[in-house]
Amino acid sequence: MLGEGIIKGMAETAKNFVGSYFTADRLTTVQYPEERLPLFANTRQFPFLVYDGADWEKGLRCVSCQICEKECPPKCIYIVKSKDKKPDYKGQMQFYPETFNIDLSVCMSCQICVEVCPFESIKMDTEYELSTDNRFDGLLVRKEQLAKSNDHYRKIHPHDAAASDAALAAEVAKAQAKAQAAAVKNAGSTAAAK
Amino acid sequence: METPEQIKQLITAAVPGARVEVIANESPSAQHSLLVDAEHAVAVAFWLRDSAELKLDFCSNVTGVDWPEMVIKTKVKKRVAVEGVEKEVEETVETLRSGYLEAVYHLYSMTRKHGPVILRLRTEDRGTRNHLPSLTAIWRSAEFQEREIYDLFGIVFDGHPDLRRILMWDGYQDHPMRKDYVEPDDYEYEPTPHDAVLEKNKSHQPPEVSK
Amino acid sequence: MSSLSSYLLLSAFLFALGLAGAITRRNAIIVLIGVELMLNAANLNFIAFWRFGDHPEALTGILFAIFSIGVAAAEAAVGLALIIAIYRQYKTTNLDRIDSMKG
Amino acid sequence: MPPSFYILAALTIAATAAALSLRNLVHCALALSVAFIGLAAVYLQLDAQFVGLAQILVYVGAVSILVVFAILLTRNDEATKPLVSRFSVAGAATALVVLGVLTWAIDKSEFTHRKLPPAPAATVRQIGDALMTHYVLALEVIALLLTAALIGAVIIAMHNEEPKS
Amino acid sequence: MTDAIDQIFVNLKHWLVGWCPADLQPLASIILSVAMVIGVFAGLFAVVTVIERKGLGRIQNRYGPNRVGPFGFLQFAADGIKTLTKEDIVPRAADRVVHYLAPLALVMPVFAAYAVLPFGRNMTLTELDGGLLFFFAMGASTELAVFMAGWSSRNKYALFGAMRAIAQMISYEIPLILSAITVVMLTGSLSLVKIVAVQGTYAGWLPDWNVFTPWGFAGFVLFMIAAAAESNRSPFDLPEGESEIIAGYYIEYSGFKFALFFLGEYLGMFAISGLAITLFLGGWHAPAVWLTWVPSYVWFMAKLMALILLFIWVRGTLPRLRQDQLMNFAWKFMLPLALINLLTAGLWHFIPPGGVRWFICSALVVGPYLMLGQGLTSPDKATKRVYRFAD
Amino acid sequence: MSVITVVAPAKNYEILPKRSELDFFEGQQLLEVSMGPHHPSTHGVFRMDVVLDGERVVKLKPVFGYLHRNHEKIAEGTSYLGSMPYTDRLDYFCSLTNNWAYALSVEKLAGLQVPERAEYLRVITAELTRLQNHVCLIGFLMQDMGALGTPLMYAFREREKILDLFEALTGARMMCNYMRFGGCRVDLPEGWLAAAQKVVTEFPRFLDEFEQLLSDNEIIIARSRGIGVLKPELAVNAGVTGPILRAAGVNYDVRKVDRYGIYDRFSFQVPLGSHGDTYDRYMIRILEARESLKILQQALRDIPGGPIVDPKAKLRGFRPKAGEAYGRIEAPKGELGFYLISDGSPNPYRYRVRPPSFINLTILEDMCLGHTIADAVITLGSVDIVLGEVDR
Amino acid sequence: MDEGLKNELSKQGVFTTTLEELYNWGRKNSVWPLNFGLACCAIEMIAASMARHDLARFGAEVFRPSPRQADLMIVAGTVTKKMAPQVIRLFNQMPEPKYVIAMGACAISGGPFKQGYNVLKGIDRYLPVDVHIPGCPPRPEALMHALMTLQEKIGGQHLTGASRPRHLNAEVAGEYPVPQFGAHDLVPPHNPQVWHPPAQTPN
Amino acid sequence: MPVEYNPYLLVVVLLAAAIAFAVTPLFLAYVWARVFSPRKPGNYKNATYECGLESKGDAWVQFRSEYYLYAIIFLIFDVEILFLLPFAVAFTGLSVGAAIAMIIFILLLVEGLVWAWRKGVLVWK
Ligand code: SF4
Ligand code: SF4
Ligand code: SF4
Repeated sequence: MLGEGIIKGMAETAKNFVGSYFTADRLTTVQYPEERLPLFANTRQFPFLVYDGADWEKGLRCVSCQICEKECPPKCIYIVKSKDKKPDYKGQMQFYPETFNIDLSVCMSCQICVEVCPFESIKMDTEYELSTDNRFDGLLVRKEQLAKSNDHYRKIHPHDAAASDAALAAEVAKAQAKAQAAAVKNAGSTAAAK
Repeated sequence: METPEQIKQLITAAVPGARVEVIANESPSAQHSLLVDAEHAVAVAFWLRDSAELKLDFCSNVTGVDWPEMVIKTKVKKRVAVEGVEKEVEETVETLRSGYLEAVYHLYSMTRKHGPVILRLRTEDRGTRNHLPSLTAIWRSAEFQEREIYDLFGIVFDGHPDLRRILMWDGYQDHPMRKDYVEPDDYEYEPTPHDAVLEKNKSHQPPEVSK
Repeated sequence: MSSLSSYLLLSAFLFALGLAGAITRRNAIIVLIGVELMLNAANLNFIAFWRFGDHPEALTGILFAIFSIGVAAAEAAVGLALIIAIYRQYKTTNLDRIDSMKG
Repeated sequence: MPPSFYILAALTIAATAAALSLRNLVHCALALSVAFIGLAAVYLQLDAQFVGLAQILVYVGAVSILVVFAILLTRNDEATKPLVSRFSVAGAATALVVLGVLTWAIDKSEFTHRKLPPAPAATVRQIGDALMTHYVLALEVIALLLTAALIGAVIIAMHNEEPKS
Repeated sequence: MTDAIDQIFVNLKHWLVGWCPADLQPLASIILSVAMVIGVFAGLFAVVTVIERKGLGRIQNRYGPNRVGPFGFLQFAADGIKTLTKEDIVPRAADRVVHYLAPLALVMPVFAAYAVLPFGRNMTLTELDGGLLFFFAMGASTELAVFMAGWSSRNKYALFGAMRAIAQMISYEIPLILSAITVVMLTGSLSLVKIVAVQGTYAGWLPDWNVFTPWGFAGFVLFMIAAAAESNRSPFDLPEGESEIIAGYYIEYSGFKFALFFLGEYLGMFAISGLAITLFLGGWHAPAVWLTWVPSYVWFMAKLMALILLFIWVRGTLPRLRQDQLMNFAWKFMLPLALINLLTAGLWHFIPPGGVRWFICSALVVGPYLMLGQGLTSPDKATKRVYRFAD
Repeated sequence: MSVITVVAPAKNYEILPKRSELDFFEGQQLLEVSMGPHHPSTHGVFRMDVVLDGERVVKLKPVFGYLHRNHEKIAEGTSYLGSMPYTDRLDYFCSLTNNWAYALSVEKLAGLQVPERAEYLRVITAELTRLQNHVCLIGFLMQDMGALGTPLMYAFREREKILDLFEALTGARMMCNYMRFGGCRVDLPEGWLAAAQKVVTEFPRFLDEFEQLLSDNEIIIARSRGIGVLKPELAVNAGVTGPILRAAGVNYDVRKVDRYGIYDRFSFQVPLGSHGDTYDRYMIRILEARESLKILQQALRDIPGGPIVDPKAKLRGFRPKAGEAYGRIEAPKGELGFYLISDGSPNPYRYRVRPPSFINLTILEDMCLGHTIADAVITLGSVDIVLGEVDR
Repeated sequence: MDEGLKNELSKQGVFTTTLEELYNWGRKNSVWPLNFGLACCAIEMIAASMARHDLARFGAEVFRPSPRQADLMIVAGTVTKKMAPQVIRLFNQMPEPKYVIAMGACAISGGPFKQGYNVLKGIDRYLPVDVHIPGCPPRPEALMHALMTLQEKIGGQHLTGASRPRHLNAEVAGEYPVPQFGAHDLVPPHNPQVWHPPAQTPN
Repeated sequence: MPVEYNPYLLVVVLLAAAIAFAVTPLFLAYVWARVFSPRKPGNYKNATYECGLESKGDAWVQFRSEYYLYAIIFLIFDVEILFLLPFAVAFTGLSVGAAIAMIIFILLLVEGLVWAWRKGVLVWK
């Protein structure tokens, strides 16, 4: 009969209208900014640089190897390697980035920089409220804005952070073991020499 | 499904005079292709589509490839007599490969559910002798794809019903997918310049600033 | 000047205007508009005479006006249809041109 | 004579003149509908409510639309040419003569100088009664006429020849 | 007491008018009532725009505007201020004068139509003997306004929209009026006040509304469908069919002129809903005897709101028809049904009351409905399709 | 200049583009309108130059290029890995299937193996993608028919649930960048399978409601049946793929034909239409969504443990041997293929996308001629195009 | 007379302030976007107007298909050179006051595709952008955040005085030149009146 | 004591109010534009909108004559309604004969409609 399908459809919308007052399933709006969706552990937005400890300049993990700069598909990372070196988390002397800029107006949030970085030093942030009317300065983020503490990383990506901490700890342990072995060997050799 | 060699035999039997060459593909995919001469391409294509053996009724992908003039260095092992002793010496031979443009057709059969058979057509050069016959009359699916090749690579398909630029605007003059295409200079603001970009950006910078 | 005569004068004006338009304009549609207006002028007469007449309760004028509206509508339908048919033939609605094309 | 009459009369005549003299045919059609509305208002003023409203319904709501359609369906080539045809002088003269005669007649006639009688009752019900009793034959004739007009107009306006292939 | 509340506005007006000098009293009375009506309905327009957006939101599982003012109800004020201060653009190619006049020409007849609607007991602006005819005459005049808007913009989409709008409005006008005529036949008057008065009695717990008869129900449904088409509401919103012709006839209108079109459309919808209430839903009468203490205007407004919600609901559900289907529906379905409904109403008058009358008249309504419905849909469209599955 | 004369064909189908016979309408004034690039229902910046006779379309020429973002050129200047996030942006509704097609082609080119678990992950994500693409397409189609966004809202309500799954897994809602050559990027987070299972179990209810709202609606039936009919012969010849092809009754689904990945392990069917009109295209999508749900149920049940990447695969310094490969998958919109030529360098020498929705548009004019402009709009809608893929 | 009236008004500080507040309140709570999407970001724009995020709460769900009735152009997606003239023409056809939000990396700077030969490196080369949203694509919440940023910006504008926005200033031209298609590129490649990149790349 | 007034005066006042209702905001908008927000017409701004392209061809083209057929039928039926209305009002007091006369009247017109239907006139192209 003509009109049956229409009535069926009307019943469906009526169901949703009424349902919106009773079930959360039919009123799915999350009222940003007062309410926010919880972010997932994997959520990514833009990269940031991890530092350990309290002083971001000292603790920055990045050793300025420039792999990320090269692998970033849209080439939005800009690094100037330092002339001097500073000790990294293992105590090894490494270069550090004199300049580390990311052009957020180009970054495509692809996470490739994170994947290729061998030093666990660049990670993805979840901050998304970045709109600005300042086109040139507001979107070119520099080292000081990029640097965020490991605690922050642990907070936003607990799972990944734990893994990365473990990897670093293993590295440190390995380095220590090596140093110890070297020390022992050194000691041994000096002893032998003696 | 027939091997490329078999297909070649079939084609030469069915279309007299057609010159077909099997181009081997070294990669693990082992998708070898058939190079067909331009004059007989339409006849070959017709046969491929309608022959009972192959029934390649579905032309999936049509694309262009630009092969600019290039010096190919091949290492050849040669026996040379050096100071009387015959030795095997590796020698680099430089051959000049003349440039050409290529149109590649990936053919499948929906009826027989096999494929792909890859057809290649080559132009004589990259200049004005850049004509190829259009296969749109055989596979409608080539219509827009050939237009795209015309637009981006500059191959002229004779017999195409509506050969206009498709992606770029009408007054555009370049063929940007060619390897020697030079893009317009709009590198005024490059906060993260590298490599080529850096070079291009430099012309917009005050002289003292450089990385 | 009394009431009825002013209505009649209005009607006469409309009639004359319609007539002038119908005769002088070249465009067939305007000619039709002119004719339509002349009919309306006549209608106004019906109403005015009914209103001022001796037997308004007979409603003759009103009914005449109603019928007249019906007739005028029919006339408009046919007339405009003719114009469209002619336009399709001669690609113009200019009566002069149509005239010259015929002959 | 209420002043509203003069306003309406002026409006109607102005709109009529515009409808017949403007260059743009769509403007003509719009002016025509204003003229119809003016006339309808005059009817209303004459206590012929039904006719007045019917005038709006039929003329403004339908005839004007028809005219507009006709204008949109044809193309006007008058815009660049003189508006009036070769009969212009003769036509204007005729119209003037007619106007003169009518005015004279109206002025001379005894009948036209009567005063406005009290408003007669012309309810729709009365009209309906009259229509269905005294005028029933006329009604049927009108039906015939309308049907004939419908069919005739459709036949004329129909695109009978199929486009040749 | 209930009477006093019911007549509060009437008495208030009389009291106020009483203060005026005697010769100005008619004018004062008119101005007061007109101001009242315009104020109320303009306010209703403002509220309904918000309600519509919120209602659609709820249908679509979201809130709709809820941040501007309490519950978002000041949204219309913000929109109003915004449109008022927006730049007014008239395209170069447009016919300036007609472009300017079109929104006015739309708003005028729409407002005028309110002159004859009875909003409550003794609450009619004016009781015309040909009230219904007056309403339809005003409705017919809006067609030209729409045409003016579309044509004067000199935009292809606008002209398309205008053409569609006219075709649609003329096609649905006939069924609209015909379905109203059934009521007139059995009431014997074109005066809307009388039509309401006739529906004021109660038969048991059902009121004597026209909608509770076979012909009245059919007439009501036809009338509502035609009303939706006349006011360009979904699923008949082709003249502004966004997905095809962008915004239709008002595509080139900006600022407040655009708002006027919006206003005209909504007020037209209210007016025609008001007419539907008057003709079929017993006007301002209460739906049951024991509810008569509620003031009459409240009932009118409640019914009006219900119909508006119905319009919103339909809008939230249905896609739109195509132009040829729309025309077919009008001429090949609505018009025959409306004509048959006239016959039904005639029979209803001549057959003595009772079950037989109900049966015959219902059959006369349902039978043609089914038949014409069949005719409207080709066999291919009436059957459910089955699909093959390949492994 | 050498002009090659075309050898006259022995036999031809009626496949040449329909010449719009404009002289046919001599004397009638035709209206030329361009629909788009800014038009509410061209799904982005597509443009159709339409010639109308009244409301009827007598000529319709698609105009492309308004979103030509030079994907192929950029990819030829980037490493193989670097192009992966770009593929997300091809058909931006279905980034995961794009990923898969590209990964598949590179795997062919470099001879990489995909571990079983990764194959399952690919199937699950791809079928979820298909699900959300199909329901959203229907929503957009209804929008084109003039339904004030309600079906679209419902479709997006469900899409959000699937996007949540994607985000939980890959970190992004739309641009997942999930697959890698020889596997996938990350393993499932905790609780993901249960969440996916929940979505998959609840989805049929939504599909039922959706059908309740749409399938029998007289207006939709009137609008879509018999509109935009596509004949199977023409469809095959014009290279049309995906649901449109199957709506025309041709049984061709790359999942069944190539049995790429592990599709031979699942039992599912390919729904086929018999009219090839817009309604069939709508129904086929609903039915395909239901089939996808079947696959998902099986995949979620059977997913094994194990590694997710081929240990041979390298992230950096990836240089396949010289050669070429063409790989294709059944994307929601049709056959999505990638054609890669490697010259042994880190960047592909030639990188070509076979975009299904671009090639499906070949027959747009044929489907629209003789119908009204409103039909053209929904016919376009039923083709399911995404401009990112059409123009690349 | 105009100037006189203006002076008068600015003298009556109270009046202007309330008027200004009202004006800004109206404008910022009724931002009707143009129904206009370019690429992937447009999908997130649509998602923002859908049930989960519901742009309608801000009164901004009235996506007008015609530029004549729109206030806000959300440039959501990649602006190609082939499309740029159309975008600018559309913007020109919108009545003042009008705003531009550049949504996503592409609209701001060409984003990931900025190396492409057919991609415009940012719509701000031709149009005055009010708010930029980085992201590829920005989340729907980010669009809402941008809308709120825009509302704040509108709320801070003055009706009179030198700092008044461009649409209140008779001296500022009302439209932006539309670039032409050239043989290799758009002509001109950017609008120097609108686009002022820093003189040197800031490092 | 209800005040009697001329119904048409009311309609006139209503129309005037409608105009005022429409024109006042337009005037206010005009004043606003004069005082604060100057109108800035321009070449592009005031061009005809056509999907962002430059409009080509005049929009005032001629339409298909099929539309006209609908208008004709509409006009005829409008006139029919004109006769139906008085009949309907008088209906309750009329004889069966009058009703039959009206049925004949309608049938005649319906015949015209059916003819047009069969002729395929009622097909929108
Ligand atoms: S972030 Fe990582 S990859 Fe980039 S330079 Fe620093 S250490 Fe190297
Ligand atoms: S996320 Fe991608 S685009 Fe952004 S900086 Fe990292 S590599 Fe570059
Ligand atoms: S910014 Fe990213 S998501 Fe947005 S249009 Fe550009 S590529 Fe697409």
